[in-house]
This record gives sequence, C-alpha cells and structure tokens, in this order.
Amino acid sequence: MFKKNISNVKVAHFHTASKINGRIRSNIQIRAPIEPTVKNIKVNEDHPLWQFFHEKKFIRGEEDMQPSSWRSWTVPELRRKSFDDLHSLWFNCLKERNILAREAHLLESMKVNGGAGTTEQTDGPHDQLSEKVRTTMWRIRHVLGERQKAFENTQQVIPEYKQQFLENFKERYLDEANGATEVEQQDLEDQLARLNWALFGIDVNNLQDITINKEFVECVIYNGNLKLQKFGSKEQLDSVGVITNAYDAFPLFTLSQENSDKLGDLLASIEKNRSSEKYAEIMKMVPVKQLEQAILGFEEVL
Amino acid sequence: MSNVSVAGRRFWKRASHDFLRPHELKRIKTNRLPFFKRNDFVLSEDEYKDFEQWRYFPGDRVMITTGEKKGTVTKVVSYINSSNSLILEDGPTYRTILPKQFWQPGTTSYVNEIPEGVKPQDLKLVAKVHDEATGKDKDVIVHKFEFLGKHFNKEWQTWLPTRVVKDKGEVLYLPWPAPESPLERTGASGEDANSERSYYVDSVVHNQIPKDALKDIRNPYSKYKRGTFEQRHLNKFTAPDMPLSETKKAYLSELEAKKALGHKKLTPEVKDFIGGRVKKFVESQKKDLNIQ
Amino acid sequence: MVNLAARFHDAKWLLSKGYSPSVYLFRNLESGQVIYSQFPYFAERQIKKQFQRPNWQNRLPSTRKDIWRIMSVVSFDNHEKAVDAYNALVELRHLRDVGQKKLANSFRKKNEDGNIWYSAQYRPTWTQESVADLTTVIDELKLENTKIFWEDLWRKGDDKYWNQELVEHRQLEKFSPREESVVLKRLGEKVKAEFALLKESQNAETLS
Amino acid sequence: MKQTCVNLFHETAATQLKRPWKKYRDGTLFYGLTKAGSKRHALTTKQGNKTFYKGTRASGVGSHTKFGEYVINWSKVRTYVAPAKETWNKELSPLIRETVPEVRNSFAGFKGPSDPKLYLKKLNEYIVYGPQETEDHVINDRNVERG
Repeated sequence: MFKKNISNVKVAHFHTASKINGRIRSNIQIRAPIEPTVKNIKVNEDHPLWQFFHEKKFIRGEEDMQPSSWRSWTVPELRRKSFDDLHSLWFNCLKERNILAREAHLLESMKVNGGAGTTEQTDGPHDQLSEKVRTTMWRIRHVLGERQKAFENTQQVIPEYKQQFLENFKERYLDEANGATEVEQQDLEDQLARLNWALFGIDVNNLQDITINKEFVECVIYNGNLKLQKFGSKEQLDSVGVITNAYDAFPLFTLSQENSDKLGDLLASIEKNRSSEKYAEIMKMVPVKQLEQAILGFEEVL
Repeated sequence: MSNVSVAGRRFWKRASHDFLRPHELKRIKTNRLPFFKRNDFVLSEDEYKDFEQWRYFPGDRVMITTGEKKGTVTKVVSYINSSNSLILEDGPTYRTILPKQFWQPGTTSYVNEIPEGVKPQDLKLVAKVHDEATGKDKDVIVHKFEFLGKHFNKEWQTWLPTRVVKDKGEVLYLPWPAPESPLERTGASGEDANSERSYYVDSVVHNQIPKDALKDIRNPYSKYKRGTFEQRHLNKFTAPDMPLSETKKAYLSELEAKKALGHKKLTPEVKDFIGGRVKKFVESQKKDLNIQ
Repeated sequence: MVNLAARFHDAKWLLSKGYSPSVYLFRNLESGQVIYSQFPYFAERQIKKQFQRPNWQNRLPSTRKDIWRIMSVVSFDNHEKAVDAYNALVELRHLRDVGQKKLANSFRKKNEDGNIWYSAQYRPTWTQESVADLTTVIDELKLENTKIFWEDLWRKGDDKYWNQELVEHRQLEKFSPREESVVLKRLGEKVKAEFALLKESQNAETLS
Repeated sequence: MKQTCVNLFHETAATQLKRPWKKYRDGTLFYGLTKAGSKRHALTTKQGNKTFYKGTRASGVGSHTKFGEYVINWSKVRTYVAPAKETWNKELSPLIRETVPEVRNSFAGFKGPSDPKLYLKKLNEYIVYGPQETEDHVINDRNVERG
C-alpha cells in the first residue's frame, strides 16, 4: 500500500534514481557557493554608529592620516574659547579618538605593517594622532582649571575692589551720559546692564525669576542713585539726597531712558512714602524685607 | 593605543638596544655580513630634538675647527639625526663601499666618497658684520654664542630660540638663515572657527563653568598639588631627642651650677700672687740656663 | 510526543493536517552547517540523512537546539512545490557529499594548508553552499511565486544569482532567539492563510 | 643519580611527559615550557583567594535584594554629559593644521593667567565694549597676545 501511494504522488527528483518517475535530470550540476554581500544591507544616514567613521569612510587613506601636518591645540588658543566651545571640542576629540581606535583595531586585525599595535618600533599614524588629540584634551582641562582659579582668586579680592570699581563706573557713566546721542544712550544702558550682571549677578532684562537677596538690594540702591543723578535736576537731587535704602531706591531703579519723564512722579511718591506712618516701621526691617515692601507698594501704585 | 600600553611600547622601543644578552649580540655580530663599523650612532633617547642642541641650522655658515679640513669655512646642508652630527657642503668625507641599491644617478663605482658628519661642538659660527671703517660687510667668527628666549620668526612662521652674542653688556643678535623659498602658510589666526574668540569674562558673581563640571576638571587628590608646609608638619618629621643618662644629667647640672656662680673679677692681691708665682718660675728657669 | 520532522511527509498529508507550504533552513551557529526541514523544527534523523559522509571538516552536527537558528523560510504557493523543493535540496546535498564531491570541493575557499577555510569551528562555505543550492532548486524546478523570508538579507548574496521573476525576498521580523518558534509558527499561519485565499480564488475560477 | 631526559629513557611515555627532572623548589611538578620569565604580573580574575574581586570596571553598580532582584545605584553608574544640541560646536576640529602659526600669551603687567587683577581688567573691558575683541585682546604682529 505504501508503495502504491508513492507511485501515485508526483515528486520532482534530480538524481538518476528518479528515472522511474520520468524526470531525468542527470545533467544537473551543483553551483559555486554564494557569498553574502554588504550590498544587501541598508544603513540609515543618521545611524548613531556612523559617529565611529570619518566621513562615512570604511578606513581613511594615507592622505588624511599625516601626523606631521597636524598639531594639538595650544593653551593660548584654548584660552580664547568659551566653556561651551571647550566642552564641544572635548567631545569632538573623544569622537576622533574613537574613530582612530576603530581604524587602528581594524588595521591590526588585518595585520597591516605600520598599523597600530604591531611590534614596530615606532608608533603608527593612528597612535601618533591619538596622542596629539589627547594632548588637546588635557590642555582643555588645564585651561578650565586656570580659569576657575582666576575666578576664585577674584572672589577673594572683590570686596576690596568692588566699591572703587562701582565709583569709577559711575563717574564715567555720568560723564558720558552728558549730551550723548540716542545710540550712545542705548550703549550706556547696555553697559549698565552688563555691570549689573558682572558685579551683582542681576540680569535686569529678565527680572521675572529673580530671587530677592542681598545682591539685588545692593543693585537696586546703586542703580537708583545712578539714575537719580543721571535724570534728576540739581534741586531734585538736593531734596532727595543720597538714597541709602532699597525702599526708597526701588521706584528709581525702574526708571529707564524711555520713561525718564516720570522721574517727578516717582520722587513725589518717594516723598509721600517717607511721610507715611509705616515708613519708620519699614526702616527697622532688614534690607531684603524693605525691598519686598517696596515692590508690593510699587505694584499697588501701578 | 589599543593593545600595547605605554609601558609596553617603551619596552619595544628599548628592546633593540638594551635587552640583548652579550652572547646574543656576539651571535648577531659573527653571523652578520661584513660592513664598515661606525661607532657614532646614538640612542634614540639621546638624539637631538631642538635647535638649542643642534646650535646650527641648515644654511648657516660655519668654520671647521678640527680634523683635516680645519679652518674651512662652509655651509651646513642637513642634520644626521642618528649620530647627532651635521653634513657640510665642503666638509670631511670618507671612502666606503656602496651596495648597488644605494647608488644615486651618476654613481659609477662601488667605492665612493661620502660626506662625514661633523659634531656641532667641532664648528664655529661665521657671521657677517658691517665694518664701519671700510663700509663693507665682513665675516666674523663667533667664538661663543648663547640662546636668549624665543621669538616669532616671520620667515619660518614659527617660534625659534633667539641666538645672541653677549659682550660687555652689549647684545648682538645672530639671525637664523632664511628658508630657500618663502614658506606658504595658510590658515592665519582669526580666519576659522578654531581661532575665533568666544570667551569673555562677564561676571564675578556667576561662574561660567558649571559646578558639576569642576570635579572633572580638577583632581583634588592630585599628587602635584603641594599645599603649604606648616610647623606641625615639621614637628611630625622631626625625631624627638633621646632621653639623657643619669651621668650626663649630673654633668649638666654641675655645669649649670658653675655657670650660676658667674665670673669674678681678680682682686689686686690675687693678681700680685699670680704675678709672684710666674716671676719665681721664670727666674728659676733663668738660673738653670745660667748653670748650663 | 512524536517529532513529525523525523519522517518525510507528502503534500497531501501536509495539506490535510494544515501545515504551511514551506521549507525551513536552519543554520548551525558553531559550524555554519545548514539543515533543511519541512517543519519549523528538525529531528536527529534529518541530520543523519542530510550529512551522509561526515568527516573532520564536515562533522555530524549535534541536535542541541541552542546552536541552531533559523536562516530562512522558503514558502511556496502549494504543497507540491514545497515537497519538491525539500526533496531537491536534500538530493543536492547528497550530490555535493557523494556524486559531485570533487567539483564541490573545488569551489570551496581553502586556507594555507589546503583545507577548507575555517575560523575555530566555523566554516562559512556550508552556509554559502546551501544558498547556492536554493537558487539551483528554484531555477531548475521553475518554482514560481516563491517567497524567501531571510533572517538576515545579507546572506542572500548578490541579486545576479537569483531569478527575479520567480523569487521574492523578504526580511523576517526581528526576534530574540527565545521567540523563534513563535515567530515561525506565526509566519506559517500567515503563509497558510495566503495559500487558502489563493486556493479559493482558483476554485472560483474553475467553477466559473 | 640526577633525573634527566637521557637517564629516564627506560621510563614510560607518561613519566616522560611529566618531566620529573624539571621541578619547582618545593618539589611540585612543573608543566610549563620554561622556568625563566617574569612572574610579576597583575592577577587575572581566576587567581587570588576567595576575597579577590577584580571586576571589569563595569560591574558592581548596585546591590542584590533579598528577593533576588538587583537594584542599580545610579550614583555609581558612569554618566557622560555631552554638550546640548544647540551649543555643540561641531566645527571645532580636534587637531589644527601644522601651518597655522602658534600664538603665545605675554600677560604683560600681570602675574599670569589666574591673576585677579587681569580678571577685573577683562571684566571692565567687557562692561565697556561688550563681547568683542579690544586692542589688548588682539594678536599683535609678533604673534603675541596679552591673554
């Protein structure tokens, strides 16, 4: 029964034993093995592993690998760069070393003479370039360390120099503000903004998320006095005097070139505040509290 | 980089020099084809690396001070790094056998004259000095010159040591020879992203370096960080004195007691007494001499 | 449980039991050898049948499941073709081992010692030969509407070796080795559904 | 009689393989190729006693709980802070062409790069001129920059 079954089923066969089925293919010949090819693999243009390749090249040619035509960054060159740039450069270096290591490893496995890792007495181009990149990297750290040291040193001496610095600025500022054109006035405004950032750490163009602290109080008093002297007449100056507290200074702090005509109103409000009953009470508070009160009061006025 | 450590690389570099046993060296020497022995090769560590060591630059005019060619004024052509010597235009030569693979165009014989290297210490620099008496330039042999800092050499577009002659407070600069053809230097600073300035000091309150980055920038445990040396460190490193023995203590206390007594001035009586004794002795001596 | 792969099953049986018209190619991770199967699994008997002349270079592979991975699934539009292809592949393997042994050996890449090139236990030639056999079978038997699901399209080699009118190449969905059987089962279901649709339409044609 | 290869010719092949004429001082057999060579190497993971844990600098970042789970302590895991996409300057090359002349800093009038007076000077320049190079910043014709 089994035999009968088989004879009924049509089966395709190659070799001579299948002659009985009437399909003779004795001339069949085996083919050569088919090698896999990378052509069948598609890689995305933005595949993360491309970061290990130099311009998507499998391996760089000799013309791109001339250690003698490249040098490390020098320290003076790095001193010109901001932290973000140095951070970027560090990672660019890191990636370059990855590429070099990959290529060196490849050459080593291919046992190419002069490639990295062979027992040649001299280093290959990959080793030399990698060492140069490494030099760039330690120099980045050196420059940042140096910069941090300078910052810390300045922190030490700033209490000594701060007052003088502010006085010098005020003198020059008021001197230059006299009879300045509109463009020059704008430049002076910018200078004041930079000063506030430099010495008080206050970004006056972005007061939204500022915390009220000692520095801000100082900033308000300094700016208030400066603006009073810039925009106020001699009589106004004499009547108000030098402002020493943030409560009085805050309205003047809000002055700028555009709304300088409001100075009279502001001075009037300061006078009014001074004559109010609360004033003596507020003066007993710590400066930060005074400033808070001033801001609350100022908002009420608005 | 990848599989050989720095120490490993150093090992391979030194392997050819130091790691051969005497018997291995002997074997190599006996099995080698005969060649003209030259002993002036230096180890790669000892090779000259900077201009302060070479002292002369290709193009410099020099005078030879030793050997057959002593007194010849000629020009430096190039360096031989392997022997720390210089090849001169009209310097000493030696005769050697040249295998055919090293033949230059124009070589016709196996036996050739080849320029021999001269050490920098066997040379003197020849400089041109303007002679005011005749109004012409004249050659001067520089007996001794030194290096004084570095300067940016515009002809070579790089930083080179400054060669000077110092004499009685006067400083005479010796220029380096110019390159044969002007150098083509590209990428002068200020042109690309690499040389653009992006760092400005902007605040004493806010640090531009994020706080978290600091621990990666500086190593608080660095062995190069010296700190300050204080008295307590000194105390720590000073060994305590040994305890005194009983005898020594007694001696010292005796000394102290003597010191406490203080010096007494001699009274006239004592002075007379001492003087009398001395006089007596001297006279007795004289008497002895007279007897003899 | 009986391992169905241990015996040969004809088209009628496969159809009646609801198996998909496919041939499965498994690849040995250690040695690179390939076995053909009618089912998404294999049996020791198949190994014995398909490696008739084992030697030190072409060893009789073990049945360890962890070192066998699916290489490709070849699916056809009817069970007869699937059975024909399976038989032809097995016969070609026999031809390589016995009938045209010298010719087969002449194709193989050799190392310095004149042996088949290897790295550790791995000889890439076994996998490459099975791909070549697959092209032979499809071309010679003119198996139309063949779909090959490759675990890695890299292995199919250059397009010039394949008759583009007969074959369509696809990529098997990515899976972890643990899920291989599930993936193959699901693929079988899919092929079977396609096959049923095709049959239905053919029936409709004949009726009309 | 000293045990050597020649003297033990009558012994079995196994004895020959053990090479009894080559021994350590403590009498244990030596199976290596040579007795010479450096033995002062770092221990591998397979050496040392039971307390020796070598690791691969990639493990040991957490601890096992009593339920068999592994809890990673993220403070022990290495992290890399790459620059943000907006601030990443990809134009900066890791190396510079040899043809670009080197610049030196003079720090004329100051102690050095970390001098606070220099910092304040730079700060003053920034307040007055904003983010642009002043005369002091610029590289002069002798390729020297104040720094």
